[in-house]
Amino acid sequence: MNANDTLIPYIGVVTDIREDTPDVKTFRVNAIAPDGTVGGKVFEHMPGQCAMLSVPGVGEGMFSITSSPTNKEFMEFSIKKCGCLTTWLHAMEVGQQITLRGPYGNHFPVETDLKGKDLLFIAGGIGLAPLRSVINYVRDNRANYGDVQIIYGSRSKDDLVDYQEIINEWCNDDGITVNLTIDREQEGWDGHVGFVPNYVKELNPSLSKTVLICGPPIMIKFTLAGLKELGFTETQVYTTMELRMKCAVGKCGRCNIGDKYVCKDGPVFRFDQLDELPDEY
Amino acid sequence: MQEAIISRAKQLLADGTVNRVIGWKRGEFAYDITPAIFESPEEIDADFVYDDFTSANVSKYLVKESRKEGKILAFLKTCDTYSLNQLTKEHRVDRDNIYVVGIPSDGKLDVEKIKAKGITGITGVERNGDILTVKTIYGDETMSVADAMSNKCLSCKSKKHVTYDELIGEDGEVTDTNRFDMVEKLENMTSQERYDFWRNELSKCIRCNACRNVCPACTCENCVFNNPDSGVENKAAADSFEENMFHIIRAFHVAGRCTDCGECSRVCPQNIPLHLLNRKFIKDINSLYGEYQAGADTTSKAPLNNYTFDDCEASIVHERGVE
Amino acid sequence: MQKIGVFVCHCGTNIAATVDVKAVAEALSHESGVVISQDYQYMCSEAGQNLIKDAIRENGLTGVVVCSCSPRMHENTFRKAAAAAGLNPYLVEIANIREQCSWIHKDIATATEKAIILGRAAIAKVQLNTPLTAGESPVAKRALVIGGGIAGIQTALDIAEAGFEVDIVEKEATIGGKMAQIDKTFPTLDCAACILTPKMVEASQNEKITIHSYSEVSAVKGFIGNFTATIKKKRRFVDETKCTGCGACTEVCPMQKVPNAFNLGLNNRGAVYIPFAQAVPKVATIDPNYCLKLRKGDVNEKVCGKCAEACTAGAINYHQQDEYIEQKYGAIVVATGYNPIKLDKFDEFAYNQCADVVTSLELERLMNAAGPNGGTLLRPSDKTHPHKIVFVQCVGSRCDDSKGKPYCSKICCMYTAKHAMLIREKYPDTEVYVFYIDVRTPGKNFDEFYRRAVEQYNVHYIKGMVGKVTPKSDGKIDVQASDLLSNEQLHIDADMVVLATAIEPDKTARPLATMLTTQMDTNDFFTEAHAKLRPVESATAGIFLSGACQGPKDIPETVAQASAAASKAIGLLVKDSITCNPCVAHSNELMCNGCSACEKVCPYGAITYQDKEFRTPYRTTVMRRVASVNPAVCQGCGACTVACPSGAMDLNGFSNSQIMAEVDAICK
Amino acid sequence: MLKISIEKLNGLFKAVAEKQTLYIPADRADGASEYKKYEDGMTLSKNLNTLRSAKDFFFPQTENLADFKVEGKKIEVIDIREEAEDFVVFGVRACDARSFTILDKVFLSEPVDSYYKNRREHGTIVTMACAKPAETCFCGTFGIDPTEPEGDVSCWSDGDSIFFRPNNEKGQKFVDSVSELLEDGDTAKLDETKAQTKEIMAKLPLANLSTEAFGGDTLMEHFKSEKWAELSESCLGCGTCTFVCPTCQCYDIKDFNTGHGIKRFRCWDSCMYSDFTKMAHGNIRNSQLERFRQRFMHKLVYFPSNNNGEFGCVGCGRCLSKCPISMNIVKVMKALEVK
Amino acid sequence: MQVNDNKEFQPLIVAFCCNWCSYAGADLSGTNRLNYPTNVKIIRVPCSCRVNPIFILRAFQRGADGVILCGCHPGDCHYTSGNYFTRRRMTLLFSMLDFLGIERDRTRVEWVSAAEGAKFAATMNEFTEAVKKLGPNRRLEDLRCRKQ
Repeated sequence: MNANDTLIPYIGVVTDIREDTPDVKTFRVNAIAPDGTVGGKVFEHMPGQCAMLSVPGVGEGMFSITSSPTNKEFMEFSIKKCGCLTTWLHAMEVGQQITLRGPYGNHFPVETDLKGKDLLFIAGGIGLAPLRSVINYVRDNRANYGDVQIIYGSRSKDDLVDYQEIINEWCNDDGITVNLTIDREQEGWDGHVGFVPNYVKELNPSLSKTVLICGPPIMIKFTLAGLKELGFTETQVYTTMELRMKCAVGKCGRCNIGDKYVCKDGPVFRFDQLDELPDEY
Repeated sequence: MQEAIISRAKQLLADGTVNRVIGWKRGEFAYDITPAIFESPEEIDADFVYDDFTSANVSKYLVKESRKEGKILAFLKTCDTYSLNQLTKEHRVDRDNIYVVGIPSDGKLDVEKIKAKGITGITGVERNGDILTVKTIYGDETMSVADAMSNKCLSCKSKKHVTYDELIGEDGEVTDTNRFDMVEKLENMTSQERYDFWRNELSKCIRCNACRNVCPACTCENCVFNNPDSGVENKAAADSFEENMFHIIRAFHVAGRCTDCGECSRVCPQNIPLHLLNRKFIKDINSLYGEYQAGADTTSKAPLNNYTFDDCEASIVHERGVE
Repeated sequence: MQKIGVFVCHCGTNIAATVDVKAVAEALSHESGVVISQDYQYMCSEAGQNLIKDAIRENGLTGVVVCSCSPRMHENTFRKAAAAAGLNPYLVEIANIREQCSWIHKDIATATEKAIILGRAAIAKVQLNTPLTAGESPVAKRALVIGGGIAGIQTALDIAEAGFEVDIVEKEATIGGKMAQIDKTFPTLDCAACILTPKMVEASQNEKITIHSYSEVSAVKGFIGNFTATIKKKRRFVDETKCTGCGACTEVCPMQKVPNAFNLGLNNRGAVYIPFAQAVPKVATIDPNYCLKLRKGDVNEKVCGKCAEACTAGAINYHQQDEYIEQKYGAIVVATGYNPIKLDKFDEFAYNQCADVVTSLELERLMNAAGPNGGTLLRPSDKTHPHKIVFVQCVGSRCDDSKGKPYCSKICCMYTAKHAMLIREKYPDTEVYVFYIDVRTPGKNFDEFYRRAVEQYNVHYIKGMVGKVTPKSDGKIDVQASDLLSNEQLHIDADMVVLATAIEPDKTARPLATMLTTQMDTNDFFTEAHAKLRPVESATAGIFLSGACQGPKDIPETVAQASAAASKAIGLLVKDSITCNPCVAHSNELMCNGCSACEKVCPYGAITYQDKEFRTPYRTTVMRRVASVNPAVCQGCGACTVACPSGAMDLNGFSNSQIMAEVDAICK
Repeated sequence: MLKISIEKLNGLFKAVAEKQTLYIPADRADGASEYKKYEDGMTLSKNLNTLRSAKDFFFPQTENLADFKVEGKKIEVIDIREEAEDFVVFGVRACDARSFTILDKVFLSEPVDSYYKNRREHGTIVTMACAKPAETCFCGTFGIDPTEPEGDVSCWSDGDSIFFRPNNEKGQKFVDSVSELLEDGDTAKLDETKAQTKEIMAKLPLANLSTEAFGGDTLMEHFKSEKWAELSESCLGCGTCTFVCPTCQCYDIKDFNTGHGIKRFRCWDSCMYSDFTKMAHGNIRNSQLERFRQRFMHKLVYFPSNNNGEFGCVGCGRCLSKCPISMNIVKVMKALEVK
Repeated sequence: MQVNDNKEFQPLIVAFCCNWCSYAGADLSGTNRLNYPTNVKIIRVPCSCRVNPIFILRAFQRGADGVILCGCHPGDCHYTSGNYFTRRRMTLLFSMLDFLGIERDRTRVEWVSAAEGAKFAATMNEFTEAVKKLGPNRRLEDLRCRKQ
């Protein structure tokens, strides 16, 4: 029985914890060698793929890998506190070991369909987490892609995940436009105020762009409708549905939408693919 | 009987007393009958059935149904009326939104018992007095009705409807039964024998939860076995302890509330005599705290929510005969 | 991440001699969540407490475990210390390694091992502790006293004396209760009216006291400090504010054949009446069952109306209606008193057949100067002087069958001695026999009193049972009895028989208990919160017990208890608000089935139900009946948590998960 | 064909059980049969099928996946997997035999489930042809011939003898291991038995049940069907159908803290359970209708869609006889196929 | 289960004690230096009626060999009626455990007042001995929790 089984996890160690928003923390995870040295990644992945994190005795949970594959030093996970496991994760300290398995699922077609395209990222709240991996991948392979526009919105300024990176890095990159918005007026915010779907319509992005979208279901629904109004077709828009994943190996029987298993056939879907599936999402 | 029930159902639908009917729907074979809700006389004519195999207790469905718009007509057998009463007592049903027609039952058959005789390929069943003729693709077989009678009916505790808005047929009386015989037999075994008996039975459990989900007393919004915070949540027994625990807690939670309708044992796919656990509690309650029949009324305090100053001590368990 | 501090106390050598405290501190330092683990000579000392406080501040502790003496000893000390350092006091747990470890074990190795396990259990528990805040609830500065007998009067006077408003609700037309009917009191033989009526007057004149006579409590809602009672003032057809109590109406009333309830029906009164001369309030009342005008049904018909004509104050009002008063109270005192039992089941005593067989209370009236015979003891049947009187004790008391009461009515022995003595004093020619089972005289000067009856007044005390009382055609009464000492059968030709009738709580007590969610025993006496330590409180917070409603009592005991209940009520009323115990039950409404099991086992009536709207996953709503716990009333016993099948009920401070964590840690 | 006379069958069992664990269907006191580890004196049940299917041997109801030791912030993963011991499951019916084709497609597809694979590799399935199908049988609907069961070794009984035919290497190994007990036999009577069985098959009440209306391309049509509401209305949401089903394989993974370590185990789960899809962010199938639909859509539509038209049901009929309220795949198929 | 040097079986006893009577009684036996075995580990609960049958089963699952529940004497409950409910619940639970063939001497309810330190110690001594005689709990244990 030497064969590895994906159900047997690796061990990683949390080497940095960043408090992004009141309920989102970003955890940096490094591999740990048999001799105890900490460093490097537990495994490689592609943008949009997920990993199963677990604290034995607490539970397992699927999270998208927030860091870009181009980051060779560590992996990052931006995690919102919402259940038993995430509460536990939020309470942990640097040096805590966790178990990981993965990578799971498909990924955004960064090396195929997206290559050479102008890209429009639309994210809401914690929905930035999976897109951040793609954004940084694109930034690190800048030559392979056209214009990049990022529209990101959150409830408030404090709820913008990775605000420092957005302001200090993304905004300073050539060829990247960042449009931030928050739901309601707030002191100390002189940027745009309003919901993401409306902002997208206001900004009226060029129809040449390929769209990657992630956020709360209701945001996705209205943004998609808005994009269609603007003239975008469903074949231009990608999203990810990793929230539904459970076992990650296409066997436990939960995540399917119709005959498609989110954990194997997804989590990244193009909207025209979703259109062929029953309205179960 | 079926004709009377069907015609009454259609009347009550027609005169607007109710807007739907809960009863039983015929299946593929003679015996595979499904509880169903009928909304029109056409549906009733097509599928409504009341025969030897309509043993399912439909009272539990009323938890959900009685909260819906409009009154529902429920045909309840005697044992089912006890369940409904208990649900009424615990405010789980809106009794005012249910029109209960009490219907008699002279005992339901259990196809499992027929099959246990080695009879297979069943295409039909005919009851002639005490003789049952089972038609099969391999030819007719006969057996006594008593041998095919469902266990719960063999020890029927009451032919009396304890709640109804009207009755079809005559009402009967509460009957003396032999229902505690098996409990007594087990009580008279040694502790080791009892342990072996139950280990053999409970190790069959596949934790399908059919016993819980069919039980008219188990109507919790969130069962402890589904609640990760309860400390007993589990989906399958990973150890014999968990088999024991599930059944102890299940029985304990319905102790004093279980009307002894026998559904748990009827539906158990592994034929575990689960009702014996419930009956053990009932027997204990009767002998220690005075005769009590859950569901007989809608006001009495359940024995576990009640006490007297001179109740026996728990040590009474230790003082009993054989160890 | 939890940051737990563990503090192991040596307690001098009390712990350290048998438990290796250093080893305990070391072992516990490895437990998950523990960031600091120290030992110290005396944790409860100021220095020890400072150690804890400093650790809380410096390490930002989220929980504290003190391994020390019993929590019954110093839990509060350490909670206060934690609070002083800014940690919620309920995040402190105690591992009892003294009383339950070092003091009972001798072997250091095993005792240390056990101390570590107890420490682990406390750590496991504290990980799940949640900060608790004691809630506050305001106190209405007014008391309600239900019952206007001597108990109620005394309680009301004491509370009013302390400066609080008090309402007395009395169902009869006057306050005074049973004591007002009594002739003399034992063992001093002073006149009951002489000591009671001044108190009644005092009550009526006290500005803080409002007397609602001829009234009943019809509903009580709320909880300690915050009750709302509805008082039904029954219509008496007389305007209380106008009536002067002159009695003119009672004289003109043509309907004079109403059995006089105050005299227990031994004589008659008018349909409009003042119960007795010193009644408070001294206001007339019309009995509508007898009043010729009111009995007609239509008061506008020209019938009788003599009383209205006679009333110069214009107080008679045939149109009066019941009045309902709603009032807020901080405390409620129950003083509903007692009544002699009905003797319908005791045919052997011929009470219903023979007018000369009377109860002791009737005898009180017969002998009272204000009674039907003006104080001369005459047989009710023929108004002749009785020469031979037989007293029968324990009629209906100490009964082991369902006819009577299982308990001792307590006062009968003494009042019978009193009656016997009074009769022998006043009518030396009258022979008095007392049949008794035992004579019970525990009380100051009681036994002396009884002996005086036997020795000085030659009352014939016979230990024995009266088997049958038979009225004879010659007007005498044959009393057949057995003398248990001589083992002889006796027949006494008596002129009168007096039955020491058992007493029972007033019939209004049980519905009242339901309203108040207080507990009663099987005899309908109110149950005190603790038989020894809280004898005047009911288990329901804010409801106090005064007098015989709690159990048979004589007057001095009643008054003592009345004052005690008053002081308890005052203790509550002086507070502006009460701090609630935060370790109370709470219901998870999402899981609650509304089945009422918790309500049925709650001894405090702390659980109520309401229909609440819940959202379904389909954006629709459903109404569900759910339980909610009033934290001001809940005392935190946890009975509901086990009665609840779904586990919706849990208890702060002793939650299911906390107790299970302790179990796990101990069994690890 | 190689055979053994029925009287000598117990000798064969004994010989097999000496070398490896042998499971055979045995009768229980209540008249039902279940797989039991063979011990001397046990006899083969005459029942058509066991209460629980043979899936249990390869995908047990609970199994330990891994252990963990947690100390402070450190975690140690303990791989508790061991090479399984060889075992034989005897008397598997044709329907159950087919279930392994289905389970293999789930567990042996990437990423391969090593726990299942391990047992699959070490388990020999000896099947037994049916002679007396029950009214609940409808394996024929799914193209299964009960007289030609699959498996590593196929067996037939003609009433006097049991015939053996190895179907693969593993089967051959099994037959070889008992070859001295077997003898060559004439199959004339057996052929007659098979023919009789086939006749009966044609007369079964469910013989005409067809899968024609189902399969991957019927997804939207059936998903949107209005009949689900009525079909699911009396479903109790118990797991009986899924747990007696030889092809149901949904599972859950949970951790159990023993007090001295964490055991991660896998257990069967049921898509019929209300909390099956309940996750931290909510439940994706909130109503029994959705859950009920999922189960049958999976068997009749989703599975064939992903597996070249192979259906996720083998027609063993267990759910027909075990559902507490007698709602089952046959009723669902009959309701849905009516346009 | 603890293992002593002399290898004698040492049962693990979990004692649930109500805060008002029995826990105080246990304290009193400490104050009076009345010995009882270290096998007994006490869990404090506000009232015996707080003890859910689940807790008792859980103790057995996790390795307890005996579980004893102590509360105020009937009639003396701090909360007036708690122990009456306890009495019924535990009678039925223990009866059920007995019915399932679990040794009845592994469970016990004892009323111990705050003044009965001696009774507490005696009860614990007696109960520990009784459980010791039964040997390790095998019928209601969870094998996964057994210490290696």
